[in-house]
Amino acid sequence: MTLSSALVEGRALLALILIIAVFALLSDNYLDPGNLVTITKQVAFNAILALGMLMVILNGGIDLSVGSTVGLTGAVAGNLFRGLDLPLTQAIMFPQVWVIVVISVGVGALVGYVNGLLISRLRLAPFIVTLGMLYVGRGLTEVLLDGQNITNELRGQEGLGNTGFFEVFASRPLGLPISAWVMIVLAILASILLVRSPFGRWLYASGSNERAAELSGVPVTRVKTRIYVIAGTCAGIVGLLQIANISSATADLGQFYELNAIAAVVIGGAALSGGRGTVKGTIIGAFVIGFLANGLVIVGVSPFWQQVITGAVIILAVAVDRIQQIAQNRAAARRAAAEVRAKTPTTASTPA
Amino acid sequence: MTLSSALVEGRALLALILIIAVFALLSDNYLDPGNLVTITKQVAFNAILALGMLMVILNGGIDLSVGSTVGLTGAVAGNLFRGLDLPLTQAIMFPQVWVIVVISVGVGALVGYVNGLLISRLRLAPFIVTLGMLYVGRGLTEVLLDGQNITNELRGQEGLGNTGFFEVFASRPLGLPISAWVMIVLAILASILLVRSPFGRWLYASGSNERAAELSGVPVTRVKTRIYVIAGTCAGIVGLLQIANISSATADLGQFYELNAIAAVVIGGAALSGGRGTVKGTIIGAFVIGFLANGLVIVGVSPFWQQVITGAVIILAVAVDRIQQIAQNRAAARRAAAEVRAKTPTTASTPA
Amino acid sequence: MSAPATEVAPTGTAQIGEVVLRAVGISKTYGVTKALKGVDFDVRAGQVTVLFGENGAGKSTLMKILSGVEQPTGGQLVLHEEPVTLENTVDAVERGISIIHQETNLCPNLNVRDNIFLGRELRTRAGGIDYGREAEITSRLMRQLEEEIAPQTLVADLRMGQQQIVEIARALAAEARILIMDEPTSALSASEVEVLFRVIRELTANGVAIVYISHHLEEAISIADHAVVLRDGELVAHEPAGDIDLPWVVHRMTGRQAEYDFREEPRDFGEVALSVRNLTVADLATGRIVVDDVSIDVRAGEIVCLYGLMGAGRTELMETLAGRDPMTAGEVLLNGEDIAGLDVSERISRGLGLVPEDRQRDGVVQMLSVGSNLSLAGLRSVVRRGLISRTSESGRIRRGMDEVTVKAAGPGTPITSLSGGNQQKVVIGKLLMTDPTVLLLDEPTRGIDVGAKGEIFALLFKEARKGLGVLYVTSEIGEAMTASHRIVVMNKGRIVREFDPRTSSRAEVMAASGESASPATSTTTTDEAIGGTQ
Amino acid sequence: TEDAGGKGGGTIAIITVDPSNPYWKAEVDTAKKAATDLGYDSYTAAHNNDPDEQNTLIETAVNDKVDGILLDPAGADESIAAVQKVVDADIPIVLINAEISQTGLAASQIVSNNAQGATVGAEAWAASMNYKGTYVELFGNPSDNNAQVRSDGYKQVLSQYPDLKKVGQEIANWDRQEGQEKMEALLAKNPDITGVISGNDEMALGAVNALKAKGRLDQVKVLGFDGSQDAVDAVRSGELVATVVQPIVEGTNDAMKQLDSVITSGETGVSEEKQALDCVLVTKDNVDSVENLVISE
Ligand SMILES: Nc1ncnc2c1ncn2[C@@H]1O[C@H](COP(=O)(O)OP(=O)(O)OP(=O)(O)O)[C@@H](O)[C@H]1O
Ligand SMILES: Nc1ncnc2c1ncn2[C@@H]1O[C@H](COP(=O)(O)OP(=O)(O)OP(=O)(O)O)[C@@H](O)[C@H]1O
Ligand SMILES: O[C@@H]1[C@H](O)[C@H](O)CO[C@H]1O
Ligand SMILES: [Mg+2]
Ligand SMILES: [Mg+2]
Repeated sequence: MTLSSALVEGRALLALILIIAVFALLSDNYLDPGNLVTITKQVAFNAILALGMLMVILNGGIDLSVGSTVGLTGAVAGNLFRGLDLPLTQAIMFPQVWVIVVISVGVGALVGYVNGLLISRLRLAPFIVTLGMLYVGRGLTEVLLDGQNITNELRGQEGLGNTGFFEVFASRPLGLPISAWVMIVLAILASILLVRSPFGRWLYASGSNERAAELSGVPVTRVKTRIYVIAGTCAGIVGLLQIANISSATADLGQFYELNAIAAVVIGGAALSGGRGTVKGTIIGAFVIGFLANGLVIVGVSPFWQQVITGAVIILAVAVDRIQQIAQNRAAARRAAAEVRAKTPTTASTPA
Repeated sequence: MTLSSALVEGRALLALILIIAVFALLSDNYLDPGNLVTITKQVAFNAILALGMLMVILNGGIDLSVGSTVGLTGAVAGNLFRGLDLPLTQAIMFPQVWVIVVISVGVGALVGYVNGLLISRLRLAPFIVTLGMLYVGRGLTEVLLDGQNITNELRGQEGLGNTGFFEVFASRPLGLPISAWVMIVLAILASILLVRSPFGRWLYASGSNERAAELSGVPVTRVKTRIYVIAGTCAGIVGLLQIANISSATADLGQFYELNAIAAVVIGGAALSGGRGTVKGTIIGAFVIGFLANGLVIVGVSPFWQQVITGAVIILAVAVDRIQQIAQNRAAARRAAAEVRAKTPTTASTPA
Repeated sequence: MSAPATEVAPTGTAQIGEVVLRAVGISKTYGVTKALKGVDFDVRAGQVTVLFGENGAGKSTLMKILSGVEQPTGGQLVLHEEPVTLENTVDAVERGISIIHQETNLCPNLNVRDNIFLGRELRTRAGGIDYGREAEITSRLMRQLEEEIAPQTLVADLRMGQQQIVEIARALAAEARILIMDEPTSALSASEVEVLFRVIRELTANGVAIVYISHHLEEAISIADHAVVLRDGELVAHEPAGDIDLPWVVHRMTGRQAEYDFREEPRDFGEVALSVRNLTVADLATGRIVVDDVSIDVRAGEIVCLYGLMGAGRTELMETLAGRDPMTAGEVLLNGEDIAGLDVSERISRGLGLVPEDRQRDGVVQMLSVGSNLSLAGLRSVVRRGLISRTSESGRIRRGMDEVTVKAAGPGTPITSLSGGNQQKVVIGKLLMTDPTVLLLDEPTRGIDVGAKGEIFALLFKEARKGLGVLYVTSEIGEAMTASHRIVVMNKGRIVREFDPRTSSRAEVMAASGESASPATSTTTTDEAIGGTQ
Repeated sequence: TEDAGGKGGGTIAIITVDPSNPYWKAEVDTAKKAATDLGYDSYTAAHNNDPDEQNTLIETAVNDKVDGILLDPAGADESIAAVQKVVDADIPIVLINAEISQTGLAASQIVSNNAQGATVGAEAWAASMNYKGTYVELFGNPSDNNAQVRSDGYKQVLSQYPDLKKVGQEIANWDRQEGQEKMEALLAKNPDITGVISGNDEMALGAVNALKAKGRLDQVKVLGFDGSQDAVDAVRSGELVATVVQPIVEGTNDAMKQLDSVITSGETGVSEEKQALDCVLVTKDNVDSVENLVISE
């Protein structure tokens, strides 16, 4: 694992350096500290989702529903800020901000839990379960928002005791946006989880060979359920950060996020078949996507072509190490053949 | 294959019958012949894509790019109707309709070919290759249309010799829309291909055990490349039928079509891991989606809830047979236990 | 050949004993591994050439090169005195060379007929598949192999032995003039082996050249015309079969006299560790009872061998005991405690673990290193404050590798680079690191060479002396006789008899299992000093 | 579904674009309420600007034998065939918000005048810029006609002022978060811009966020379009210089009345088929007269 994953991370890093070099040459403002902070903030949302996605992909699964879950948690939080109509009592309750945060992230985790149960207990294909959940989540988001963005309510009101959301979720400690700090903390946690904890080992093992892992005492069903909970929780966190970032809960928040998260994980060297992938690679993958998107705008590539280039880079990023590998194999075969030829061919003789 | 696939198809058929029964109860006009034709036309587009997707999924692959390819072939056809600026000569050439058809479908096939080469030769993951191609295809579509829908040009002009497109591609032989006829013809062809031809056997084989197939002399690389060409070709056909249907080539034509096509294949009983799936099941799957979407509109379910229900049905459709299987196993276990108890417990006799 | 299958014209008609295929100075390297180092090898018409060698000696690699599966990195193939390059398997089949692979290479989602003709379809005039003719030939081949399998049967529904028969049928259907069989009998019952040997004799009588590989040494010797021994990628011996015997083969293979016999092991057993009472297991798909009212006790320090034929229900029994399959009735006690409701991981932590039958599918985690595989099951014991302690983990891995004597460069080595025997030691070592009280092993020596077998049993007896109870499954009578304290015979899901290996004969035990001591396996019954060989 | 007996009664299909967007939500809510008030049952469906989906919804409504259809069409050319189908089935249809490029089919077309709206918006914005400075544009979803119409309207006005220089344009798909990200990148490239024009309010509000974070909002004038409640609030607080409200609520009420009239009497009662729904500029001066897309006085 170690050697090949280092190579693969190296490749992602190479892609990143290449992208940075090209755009830095083309535009003076690209490496401006302000712009780097901007990119980091944008990358952070995707990277947080990608960390959850990494766990899922390590297990050989996929989660197409995280984008919808981002939207759903945003809508849930927005509704809580708007106040809960309590049944029977005629009263409206306004939960405090920390309660709202807990409930919203909890909804994300719950969506993940449902995905996880369906996938691990009923053994349904992750692709199809989370595809269904993509629709369910988006539909529920629209139901909750009912065609209205929730904006002003997010600020809360002193009298209601629900202020302070932006002060935390849109803050910039030490000049770096909070989303970047969350990314850093979660990346460290994810690293520890994957590299140092039994759960991480179980995850790699069950992603590589589930049957063998099960017979080794790995609680494969529980592991599987949990990773979807983690992915949903990450989506919940992004939902909150994102409504703070755009200062509004909107119905299409998070659309297509899942695609970017998957791309980050794969560019970062993970195998979609499971068992291979690292936190470092995933973060690099997210930065590849972020630096590319920002660079294309900064150098003024036409918006239509931006999509074409993005698609091509995704394919190239994974093709590069395959091409390199094939070239290496060819070279090795040539070397070996030469070696054998040098050793002077023995003539046909069947030893007795 | 035969028994279990029959069961699984049966389940899709059950879902279809259930949906039809529920909506027919709720609305008088649901089973109106006119409405059935409407549904059939709608289903046809998805079914044609799903037939291509079925081949890909039988091989254990996935094609996320077909929706973009629908858009791209539409845009190519539109541009050809607008006339080709010939370089050097200052002249504009107007190809005849059949030439336009061949070129457009050819572009679809070409996109598939590129997917296929990347997947089969470089052994890249289908998910990521076709995800990249999704962006590339959509970007190229926008580049080609450059913010303008192409509408009137599709009619052609007598003087230019490029009329007749709608007369064929929007025709209704025997009262059934042409798309439905194309679906029927392609379904028959696909059945023959899968069931009667060596190619079909190779496809099922390589989707289930690629190495075994390769060692048996199956040209697995070629098979793999071809199925993506088939999927791209189907997308090209849908692109043409669709611009005739909406009488315009638009930039977002085909968006998300891939998701519906995948859902149809899976609801129809195919396994995303490859090697299992049938044409009949796929067509039924497409009808499940079509009857559901139409029924939800006819009974007046709100658009938000439509999404929720669609997602839930996708999950349910695949969950049902798993639940059924689990229930069967439980029942079998109970029966077996009862049988054993009835046999009066023989005491442990350890013969020497 | 008794049943001409297809109209493929035979490639050349050679005299019996004439060399038809010659490998000259063949080398093959995989990365840094030198699998073959300039091997010369002849295949003769109408005769059986048997290839012996330890795990990883290079037998399969050589066969893959002869059949176009792999390309040599050096050397030359000469077919009918013409130098040839076999581009791929299709090329080889067209030149009359077919192979039955060591690992079954079938598509489980296709039926028997489709598998047999996969890649070599018979066509109708319209270009479609001629299902009728294919089915007819399939039936004929099945009759020839004395296996009543309908052509339309799904391969997924066949047991391993039947799948191997399908593989054989596929090779026969190709009407090869040179037929390579790499471990064709690893899942076959003795009577099925008999049928195969009859077919081999028919083929050779028709001038077909056969190359045969098996770790069932006696069985292989009995069919051989020529014996060739590979060691470490080099050809170390070649003799006509008449001049060889078992000790000769073992000596050439291993470079030493690899003998094992544990009949004189001490028998100071402790308390009953595992107690199985009236266990019944039904196959939920078919409702058939596969384990029928089984009761077994295993004491601490005791090694119990569960002997029986393929399909006797032993795997179901073992997997049920391990907690993977649900039981229908009965009880399972571990150290007097009822464990029936526990799952696999809970049973492991109580001290009951299973070394599965299929090493690749259920045993090793391919993407993890040797070290991580070893520590996987016992991971909980190296956790400090919620995290894996690197020092205590690597310490335990080092000790584990020493204990089970894994031959690997280090704990970081990829598990897939190890030979089968060493992979098996890792799988066993993995469970030993959980400090089990009872270890279950399902066919622990399948596909493993005679040297590694001895080492694995030595390891089990060493642990038994420290108090481990062992219940293992084998289909090899020699192994049962020489490496157990007690033999329990299972037949059609039931325990039929028990034997003390010191006081009973092979014939008795085999008879109890429902197997007749057939000529192929009974000719050399005297040689029980070398266990694990029938 | 049951047949109308005299005035009112029967079912109206309201086919709109995307009710998860406040603008169309207002359209749908108004239409539903008006239908109920006029004594009709109604159901809502959404085509998300997909002409194929629109075809299906139209055919479904025809098959369902509804008594009238209110349609917000998906594309001027792409919707002709769909409307034709309704006409062939003898079902009254009125178009709202957008037009089709053929007259004589729909009973009436009440069309939001996006070109006019863009001009008044651009005029006001240019004035706030003192007719000079550098600016960037955020463009809507390119497959939506309105994106181009509004952009053209802006251009038509702004090209008259040589001292106003456009230094960048990005697509942000009508979306606030995309508008914000695109704005962040555009700001890195052109840190000194003094103006932003946007195809709709959502993207404009995203731009406002980006500018705020950079501490540049004071120096930059932002123009929105739609008159959504968030934008109106932003105009009030000075974050947007202006937005343009499309009087969709009034328009929808008119459309419903005309549809009812056709159903009951065969006549719309209005002389023109195409009725332009002129947009109203919203600036700090009149901001209090707009609430939830309803313009008072
Ligand atoms: N694809 C491969 N990549 C790398 N090494 C390989 C590969 N195939 C075989 N080897 C190595 O080549 C050597 C010879 O392997 P081979 O399979 O020929 O042994 P064998 O004699 O058939 O053993 P067994 O009795 O276990 O089947 C071993 O060291 C093996 O690990
Ligand atoms: N895939 C299968 N489909 C149908 N029956 C099966 C299958 N596998 C095993 N069986 C049947 O179940 C019973 C028990 O098989 P099991 O594998 O437990 O036997 P075993 O003694 O372990 O033999 P083996 O050494 O072949 O594994 C047998 O009757 C066998 O034929
Ligand atoms: O008029 C609408 C609104 O501006 C909406 O915000 C996006 O789509 C446009 O067509
Ligand atoms: Mg081998
Ligand atoms: Mg077994």
